Order: sequence, then C-alpha cells, then structure tokens
Amino acid sequence: MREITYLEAVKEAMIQEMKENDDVFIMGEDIGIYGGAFGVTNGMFEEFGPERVRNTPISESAISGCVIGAAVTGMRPILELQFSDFITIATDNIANQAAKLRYMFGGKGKVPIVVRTPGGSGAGFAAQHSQSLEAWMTHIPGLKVVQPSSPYDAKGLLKAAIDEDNPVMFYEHKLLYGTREGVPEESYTIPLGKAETKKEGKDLTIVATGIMVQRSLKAAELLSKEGVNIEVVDPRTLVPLDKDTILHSVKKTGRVLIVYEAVKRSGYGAEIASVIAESDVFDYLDAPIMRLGGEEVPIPYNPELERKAVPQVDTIMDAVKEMMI
Amino acid sequence: MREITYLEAVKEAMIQEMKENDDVFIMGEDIGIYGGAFGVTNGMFEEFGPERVRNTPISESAISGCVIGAAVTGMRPILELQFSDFITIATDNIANQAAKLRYMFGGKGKVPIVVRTPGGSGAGFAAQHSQSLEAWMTHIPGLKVVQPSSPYDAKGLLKAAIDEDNPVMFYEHKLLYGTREGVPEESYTIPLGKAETKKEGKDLTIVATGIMVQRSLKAAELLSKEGVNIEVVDPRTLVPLDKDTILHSVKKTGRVLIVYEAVKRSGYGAEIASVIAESDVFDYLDAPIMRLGGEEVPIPYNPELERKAVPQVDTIMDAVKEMMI
Amino acid sequence: MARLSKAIKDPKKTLYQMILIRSFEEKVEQLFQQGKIHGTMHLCIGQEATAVGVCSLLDNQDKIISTHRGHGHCIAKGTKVDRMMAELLGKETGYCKGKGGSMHIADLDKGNLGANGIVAGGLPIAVGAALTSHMKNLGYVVCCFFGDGATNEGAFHEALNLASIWNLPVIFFCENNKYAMSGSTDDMINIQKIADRSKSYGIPGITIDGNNINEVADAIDTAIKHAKNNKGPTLIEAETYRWRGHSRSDARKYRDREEEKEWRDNRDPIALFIEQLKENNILTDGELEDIKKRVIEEIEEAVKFAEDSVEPSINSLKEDIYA
Amino acid sequence: MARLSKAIKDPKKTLYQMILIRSFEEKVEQLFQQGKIHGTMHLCIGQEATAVGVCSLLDNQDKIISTHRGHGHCIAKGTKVDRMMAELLGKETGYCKGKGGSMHIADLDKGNLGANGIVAGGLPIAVGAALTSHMKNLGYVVCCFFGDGATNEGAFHEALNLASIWNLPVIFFCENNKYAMSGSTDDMINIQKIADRSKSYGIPGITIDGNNINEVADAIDTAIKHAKNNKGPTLIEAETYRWRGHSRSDARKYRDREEEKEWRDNRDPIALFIEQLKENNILTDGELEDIKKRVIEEIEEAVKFAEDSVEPSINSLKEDIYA
Ligand SMILES: Cc1ncc(C[n+]2csc(CCOP(=O)(O)OP(=O)(O)O)c2C)c(N)n1
Ligand SMILES: Cc1ncc(C[n+]2csc(CCOP(=O)(O)OP(=O)(O)O)c2C)c(N)n1
Ligand SMILES: [Mg+2]
Ligand SMILES: [Mg+2]
Repeated sequence: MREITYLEAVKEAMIQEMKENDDVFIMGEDIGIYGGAFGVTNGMFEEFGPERVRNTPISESAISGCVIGAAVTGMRPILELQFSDFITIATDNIANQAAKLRYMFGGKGKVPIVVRTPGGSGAGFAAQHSQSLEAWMTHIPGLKVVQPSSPYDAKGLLKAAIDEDNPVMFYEHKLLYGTREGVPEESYTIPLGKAETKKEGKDLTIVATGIMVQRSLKAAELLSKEGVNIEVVDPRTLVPLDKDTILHSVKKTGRVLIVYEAVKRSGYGAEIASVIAESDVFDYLDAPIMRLGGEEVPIPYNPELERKAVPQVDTIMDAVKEMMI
Repeated sequence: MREITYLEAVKEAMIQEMKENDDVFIMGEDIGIYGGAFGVTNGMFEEFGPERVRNTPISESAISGCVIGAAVTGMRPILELQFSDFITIATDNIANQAAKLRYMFGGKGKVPIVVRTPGGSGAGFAAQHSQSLEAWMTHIPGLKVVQPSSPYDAKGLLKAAIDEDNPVMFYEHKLLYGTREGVPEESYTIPLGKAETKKEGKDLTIVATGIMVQRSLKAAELLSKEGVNIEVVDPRTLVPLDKDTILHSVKKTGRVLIVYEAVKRSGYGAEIASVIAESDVFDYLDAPIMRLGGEEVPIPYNPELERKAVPQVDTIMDAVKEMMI
Repeated sequence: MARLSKAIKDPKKTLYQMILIRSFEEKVEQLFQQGKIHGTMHLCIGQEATAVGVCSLLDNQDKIISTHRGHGHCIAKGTKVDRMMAELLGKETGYCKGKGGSMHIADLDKGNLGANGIVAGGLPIAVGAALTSHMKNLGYVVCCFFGDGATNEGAFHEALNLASIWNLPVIFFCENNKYAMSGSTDDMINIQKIADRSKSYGIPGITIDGNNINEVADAIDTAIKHAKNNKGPTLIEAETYRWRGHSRSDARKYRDREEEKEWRDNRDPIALFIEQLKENNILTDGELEDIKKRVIEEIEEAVKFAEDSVEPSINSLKEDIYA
Repeated sequence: MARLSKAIKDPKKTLYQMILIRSFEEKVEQLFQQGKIHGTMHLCIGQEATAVGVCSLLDNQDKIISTHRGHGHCIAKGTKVDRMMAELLGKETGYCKGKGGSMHIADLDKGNLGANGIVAGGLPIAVGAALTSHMKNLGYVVCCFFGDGATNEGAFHEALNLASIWNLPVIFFCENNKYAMSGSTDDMINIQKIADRSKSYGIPGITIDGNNINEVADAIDTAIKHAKNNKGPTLIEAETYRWRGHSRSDARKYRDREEEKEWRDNRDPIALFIEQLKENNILTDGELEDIKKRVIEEIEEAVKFAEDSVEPSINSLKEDIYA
C-alpha cells in the first residue's frame, strides 16, 4: 500500500468527502491560498474554490458559531481551528451552543460539524500554542471527541466524523503531521467509539492517546528487549469511549498505565483511570492504576524544558519499570 | 455566634477586604445598583460607589481581560462572572492569559484576581445557565480553584482568595446562597489547599464538593440511622488539592465514594478518583473507588428532570448502600 | 392622519398578533406568580411591535433567531401558544418536550431557529444560517434579534463583520430597550445610535421607532429586499422599552418610574397601532373587541392544554442528546 | 522640504532605534535559518517607524502591550537586545528565562507588559492597565499595539467599548500591514479605514502613514495628550507593511511581488527618515555610518551574550508558575 503522511491523510479524507457531498465544505483562518497554518488544506482552495474552502477573518467566535448555523440549516461544515489553544475563544459556541442545541430543542435539529484542530507541544510555540485541551470538550454531553494517532486512523476517523450527525471535536497533532504509514486510497470509515489494540502484550497495559500512542509503542519495543511485554491500547475516540476494549486488556494484564500529553491533573487520563477504577477490573489489578501525563506547567519555550514538560519514550519506560517492580 | 447566609458571608468577606485594602475592588455585570444577578453585591454600590463597584457592559471577554491588566499593574480585582457557564467567553483570558502570564514572563508579574461565579443546577435555568464547569479550570496550571460548601467556608476562603497573589477561580452555588450557619463577624482566613472532614465516620468515605457536601451530610445522617457510619470530606479547594486528608480518610475507611454535581465524565471527581487510585491507599481498599456525578446530559428545564440530572440525597444513599454490600 | 406602512399586508392579523403576545406574556407573569412556572422568564411586554413588525414580513422559509426575551418573536413567527405554554410549564407537549423552557424555544418547521440563553449567542449562528441560504441558493433571509446589551459583546462585532465580507442575507435586528438587565445604554455605550455601529462593517444601519410598527415594517421591508437582492446584511436599531423588569426578581432600581410611565402611557405600541388603524378607518371598535375576545380564548385554551399535558417521562432525561 | 515632527525630540536616537530593530530582525532571521532559533518568529522588518514613533514619546512609566510581532515594540520601549536575543535562544538570561520565547517577551520594569500570542489578547489587558492608572491616579498612559487582523476579533470591540465608557487613558494602536497572516484587509474588512471603527465607541480615530515616523509621532503625541487630559482613548491606524512573510514558513502566495517591491523600494520607513533628516541637515553621512556601526556592534554583542549564556536548569521547569 502507498504510504502517505498524517497530514495528507487528513486532507485526503476531506477531499473525498467534499467530492462526494456538496454539503461538505471547510472554513477557517488562512486555509485558502495559504493552505492553513500547517499546510493541511494546501491545494484545496485551488481545487474547490473560495466558496467551499472559505478563508475567514481572525474571529474564532464568529466562525465557530457560523458553522453551527450552517449545520442546523443543512450544510455539513468542517471548521479548521488554527491551534487547539484557540478553543478558548470558541468555547461558547462549541460547549454552550453546538453541544446542547438538539437537547434544548427537545430532539429537534442536528449539528453535523467537525472542528479539526491541531494540539500538542514539541514545536517550540510556547504556552499559548502548545496545549492539549481535549479533556475540556470530553466533559460536555452532546459532543464527540476524536484523537487519531496515525495516518491510517486519521483518514478513517475523519470520514466517520464528517458522516456523523453530531458535533465532533477532531484533535490532530502538530508533530504527527509528518508521520507516514500505509493508507488505502479509497475512502473508508473507522467507526467512532472503537478502540484499537495497537500492540498485544501480557505484562502491562498502556492506554495512550494521540501522539503518546507512538511514544508508547516505541517504549514497548524497547522494553520488549528487556523482557517486558506491553500491550498498547489506543482509544482513538475519547467520547464515546470504548470501555470494553480497555477493561478487557487490563483484566488480562493486571496492570495499567495511562499515558497522555495533556496536563496530568484533570486530563482525560483521569477519566480513563476512573473508569477502570470503578469497574469490576478492580479485582484483577496487581498494582495501582497509574497515570503519566504532562507536568503541571504551562508549556515552556526552551526545547529541553518543553521536552521535559510532557511524557517521552524514556519517561514512559521509567514509569513502566516502576510498576513492574 | 450570629448566623448569616452563604450569600451574606461572601459579601461580608468582600466588604471587609475592600475596607482594608484600597487596591481591592469588584467589577461585573449588574453588580451596581442592581446588586448582582443573585443579589450578592446588594448595597455595595451604595457603600463603595461606582469606582470600586464597577458595573460593566455585557462583555465577558473585555472584563475578564481587564482584571488581568489591572492586577498586573497593582490592583487586586474581584470579577463577578454572572453565571459560571459564561466562563466560555472568558476562557481565553483566564486560561491563556491570567494563568500563564507569570510563567511566560519567566517569573515576573503577578495576577491577583479572584473570579467569583455561581455554578450549579436546581434553579430552573436550563442548559446554558446551570452547569458546573469547575473541572475545566482545574486542568490549567497557574490557577487555583476554590469551591466552598458552606457560609463559614465561603467567608474564610474568599478572604484567602483575595489575599492570594495568583488568579483564583471561586465557585459559588446558586442553591447554597440561601443556606445559613454561624459565621464570625471578624475577618478570618481558611487557607487554600486545606480539606475539612465535615463528619467523622469509619465505614466509608464520601469526598464531596460544593453543594454535594450538604447533600452527602444529609445522606450520612439518614444512613447513620441504618447503621452505616460515613465520613464526609470536603476538599474545599480543588487546586491545590489536599491529598493527605483524603487519602488518610480512605485508608481508614477502606471505601470511597466521590460525589460531585458536574457531569461525571471528566469532572473533577475523576481527578480525585485517580489520585486515590494511584496512591498507596490502593492496598487498603475494600471496594472499587466509585464516583457519583451528574448524568451525561445538558441540564434540562423541567424540574423533575433537572433533579434527576445530578446527585440527590436519595441517589447518594443508594450509591453508598451498593458499595456496602 | 397617521401613515400606515404599505408593507403591512394584513393589519388586523398584525394587531391580533400583537395583542396575543401581550396577553401571553401577562398570563405567563401570572402563572409565574402563582408558582406554576419555575425558573426565570423575560417578558417582552411593551415590545410587541418589533416582533410582529419583523415577522409579519418574513416568509415561512425565512428564518429568525431569537433571544432570552423571545416569546414575542416565537409567536410572531407562527409558533403556537399552546405548545409554548406547555414548554413553559415543562410539559412533554412543549416545543422542547420540557427540556428547554423559556430561553430555548425553537420551532424549526416555522423557520424559528430558537431562542438563546447566551447574550449575542445567536448572531454568529444567524450568519451561518444565512450562509446556507447563500451556498445552496435557497433565497431565504435570516433575521437575528438581539438587545442593546448584546451589541457590546464581541460576538456582535465578529458576526457583523463576517456577514458583511461574505455579503450574506441576514438582518441584524437590535431591540434597543435602553437597558441590558440594569446597564443602561447611556452608561454602557458611548454613542447615541447603536445603528452607527454598522459603519464598522460597511453595511446600512438605521434607527427607527420600534414602537411604531409601521416604521418597523418599512425598515424590515427594505432590509429584506436588500438581502434578497444580494446586497448583504443590514443593521436595524429599533428603539423600544420593556415595561416589566428584566426577569422575575428585578426591583428596577436602575430606572425611574417617570420614564416607565412615559413609555407606557404615550408609547404603547399596541395602543398606537389601534389608534392608527382607527384613524385610517381600518378597524372598528367591534372588530377590536372580537380580536381581544379571540385572544383571551386562545390563551385560556393554551393554559388548559399546557396544564392538561403530561410531564415528560424520566427516561426522556437521557434522550435527544445525539442525533 | 520634508516636515519633521516636533514631537521627535532626539531624531538621531530615533533613527538609531529604527536601525537597531531592523538589524535585530535580520539577525534573528539569519539565526533562525541557521537553526539556532527554534519555534517560530514574526519579523517586523518594514514596520520600524510605528514601534519607534510610538515608544519614543512614552515615558518610562507609560506602558505598552505588544503582539506576536513584537520585537520592535520591545526594543523601542527600551528593552535590551542582549537579553531579548538570549530569550530567543531560550537561554536563562533571557527576559523570560527561556520560558516565553519570541511571543512572550515582557519587561515590566520598562513598562512593557508583554507580547501576546493570542491575536487581540492584549487589548482587554491594556484596558485594565489603564484602569489602574485611573484608579490610583498614576498619570500614565497605556499604548496597546495590534494588527489589522486583530480588529476583527471580538476582544477588539469589547475592549474599545469598555475603555470608552470608562474614559481610560489608553491608546489603541493598529499596525495595519494589509495582511493578517494571509487574509488581506480588502477581503476581511468591508471598509476603507479601520480607524473608522472608532465611531462605534465615540472616540477619535485617525489613519496615518505608518511608515512616516513624523506622522506616527504627531498622532501619538495628540493621543497621549488626549489621554493624559482625561479625555479617554484614541484609535490610531498606521498603514504599514511587513516585508517578510507572516512567520518562518510563509511562501507569500497571497500577495504579489510588485506590491512588495513598491513598499520596499519607495516606502521604506528607515530610508524615508534618513532622507528627511538629511534634507533638514540633521544627519550627516558620517553620523549615519556611526549609527550603523554602533548597531552592528550591539547586535553582535547581543548574539555573543545570548550564545554564551547557559540553558535554563531543568528544575526551572516547575518554577515561576505561582507567585
Ligand atoms: C453571555 C451572557 N452574559 C450575560 C448574560 C446574563 N443576561 C441575560 S439577559 C441580559 C441582558 C441582555 O440585555 P439586552 O441584550 O439589552 O436584551 P434585553 O434583556 O434588554 O432584551 C444579561 C446580562 C447572559 N445570558 N449571557
Ligand atoms: C486568537 C488567535 N487566532 C489566530 C492566531 C494565529 N495568528 C497569529 S498572528 C495572526 C495574524 C495576525 O494578523 P494581524 O493582527 O494583522 O497582525 P500581523 O501579523 O499582521 O502583525 C494569526 C491569524 C492567534 N495567534 N490567535
Ligand atoms: Mg436591552
Ligand atoms: Mg496585519
């Protein structure tokens, strides 16, 4: 199978959906001729023109509300939010409007929007452009939340998100954009709410999200040389969460480490840990449920500090080893 | 000791601080002659005048940023955010500016602001005016988060919050405003980061926040008649969290139920549960750590549905009983 | 003799709707005082000319977006008072099955995209609804209601800018009732005419007497034509007044009784319109009585319908979240 | 003969600062290309007249708030290039101890309340800083820089409204460089002059040639007096142009090379000022050479300082969060 990057996979999913359905279009800041801050929409303006690739002013509040109005009247908009940190200006529309509209209206109206947005640190953009704030949106009933960790997943999950009749937050990762793997050319769907076991193992389960899936796989590979056999589960969608796959894995291994980039405190890893803690898996646990999340600090600019602010392959390995004692 | 309401306690703390320190002032929507949407500032405009009780236009983004600028240049502003749901429009200032300013500037500048805001359901205000979104702010390094459950605590914690040199989110509760208890007239401080054991017990620990402390105490009272002896711990501040008091209690009882009003998924109860799960208390647990949080629904308007959307005394009792089997 | 707007095609129906709104609101107030409605409510008594003046010129496929003070807009757009009343009583037969209440009534079939509990929350959504009209070439316009207070929110600014640069068929209709809860426009806005804010976006802006329904109809007529001729948005500022407090618990300390009296006695939109119709020999006393009688009956029936309706089932709590 | 602004008290120092900014930015660009600076950067080459024109008229106690494109503002407000460069290299000696980087340089001692990575994020903060001046009667003004793109954010609208109704000593200084990343003002704003947005708030608005430092100085002089005389805020729109792309990875597909050439060749703010000074016999060729030499030395020293400085300790990761 041909290999493409995560970035290309995201783009391809959008292009295929836009070709298939006239109601699908994309709007966002600098997504036109500029191709988007990270280049994801590069070439789409040329292909689909200014009506369906709508370059917007810098006004996150207007554009995040605009997609709602368009969706409820029959369109299926994709919004590219330039950095996931800017959700702070779009929060009202996403959490108070899009998520609740149908419920408030007693089951009338649908809001099929996808908000694509890159999160994460590691690019040297400092505190206001490097956060992983997906936990916020997982707290809001009415939203679905997706966080793909690979090109293959990104394409299939984005198609599912665009096909979805509900608002979906779709968290991409700046550092993943350049990663490559085999991705089918034709359109395919990965259903929302299905986790994937990225690597089988028997000694310990790592539940990892986003870029931490890749780092955990790397850690697992290195650990296997030391005789530790790790299973890596990627929820892929945070809401709805595939509890079964996670619990099943933990039952098998008896140990679980949850790895996520977001600030540890109140990150989505806390929800995953809690779901495990309150389940019947409790009786199978050989060690406390552990989390490895981002430090409780804003993301610093200095590259070495920035690296230390979130889990890396070595810190994942350390955490596993500590649990295996 | 004279009894006053939670609302009066909050007001008294503000008045005492404003008398003591000219740098302290309050701003917010309709806090002037109107006295605030819930009447908390009633009479303060008359007492302190329009310069120190600043009525603002409806512009949460301007006012939440304005307090930051005032704070960093030497004032100690209190912002009343009319409903805690409107944090959605102030998120950028709180999470991206106030919380991070000092860190981004390498340890320069302080942002002594207190954002007071009422959360919670039960008043018939429906989906956009009834949320409990405190978990969002607990995720952001640089903020402190306080959630008083009684008049006495409200007064002492608010003084501590105003004296604090860092941004503090101070979550009040609409339904608590009318509750009364003995509160000293003189000014006093309850340090941030200190939990309180509101009731001693030996069979099970309830860690409850906000209004759920009162409901849990009521449930504990009723359960004691059935021979179940509950300990109720109120963290009072969510950030920093007094882990010691919580863990100590859970070690003693061997069982823990975490009760909170916010939507269960990704609410702060998940963080509390995780902190317990990953601690050495693990070995003392006789039952899985359980959470009782709000249902995964927007808050509905119908009073009976609204009641069912969040934990009540009866559902707390049910949850305890299930854990005691 | 008072000039009647040519845009008002059916003056008696128009009057009837204004009276229906007033009676609805008075009944809601009463039920609230009797403890039959809980939560809060924002009455539009005194502002009936804007709601009716606007909506009477809109087609069924044209859309509105309303506010927390939205009962009048709903009724004027054709939403039925019985199911509205049922919603206020939290009943299953309500427009939102009892889940939304006063601040969230919507009737998508009638082009009513809903009230909104967030001040200025509706404006960006209205722009999006207009975008659909444009992209799918549907030919409808969207009229977005909001208050004077909402014009100080950032969402107002961003929405008008976006609608302007994309030249969308949306009408921004500001009901300037001089107060946003307690904040008066005099204190909160440093210009005389909110309509002048249109100048930041290069769109037409006009200030009208919102209690004279003829002015409302004329202005909205022009704005609709403007939008339907692909000329983009308009900002209309209609000066009006809410007779009641902001919501249930408002002692109205921020304004004086003289001012209230002036608006009630001399600028009542319904009394003014009746006078104009009579002057123009369009309405007889008998017809007026008939209208009033019909309204009273309709409201009584609505209350009966609402009171007789069942509460939503507890199971419904977890329904209607996802499509 | 070109008119020089009387408000510019020390023309040679002014010119020196402009050249210092240009050289700083050119050096930053070079270091970036060499991989010595990571992350991103937004250069203000071509916009030196606004930064220097504004700040040269501010006292030490007057405050500025800057943007993502903020190096020029910093330097003009007296922040030292060595510690700035150290910050860009992420060093412990940097203004933010390596934690902030280009987008967050602040120097509170010099009245520089910091750059901001959020477009329009600085405006409400500036209003608050002006509120302190007002409440404590400190007599300082706050000048808030922002771009044309920022004027489409809600925060712009809300901040100007609040500053206006409270009559605060703040100057809103818009550097209109025709583009916000890729969005041109022609596409994103439907009026000719951003300064006209002042009309929504009842404050003075003026559009000037931001590449003519004399116009900048005159406008800011008037605005400072206005503010210090308790007359409230002013909106100044300064037309200018960024010579480089928005940030490191910008192919500038959204604008044409002719336009770039025109601004570079005929509207270079430094060249224009030099010409004016020479015409007025204030600057000799020798003096100009001296200035350039001094600047080169200063920049070289700054780079050396930065490169010689140590990295922040790993422990510092968790420091400086709470006061
Ligand atoms: C974002 C937000 N801020 C504050 C409120 C509280 N609130 C509800 S209505 C209102 C006043 C609105 O004033 P205006 O826009 O003039 O409408 P009016 O009530 O006069 O019809 C306020 C402050 C809210 N609902 N949403
Ligand atoms: C709220 C927000 N939205 C988007 C961005 C991304 N961004 C950074 S600078 C910029 C363009 C700003 O344009 P303008 O205000 O004109 O300033 P200029 O870059 O031209 O100096 C954008 C879109 C951001 N940093 N913050
Ligand atoms: Mg109003
Ligand atoms: Mg610009």
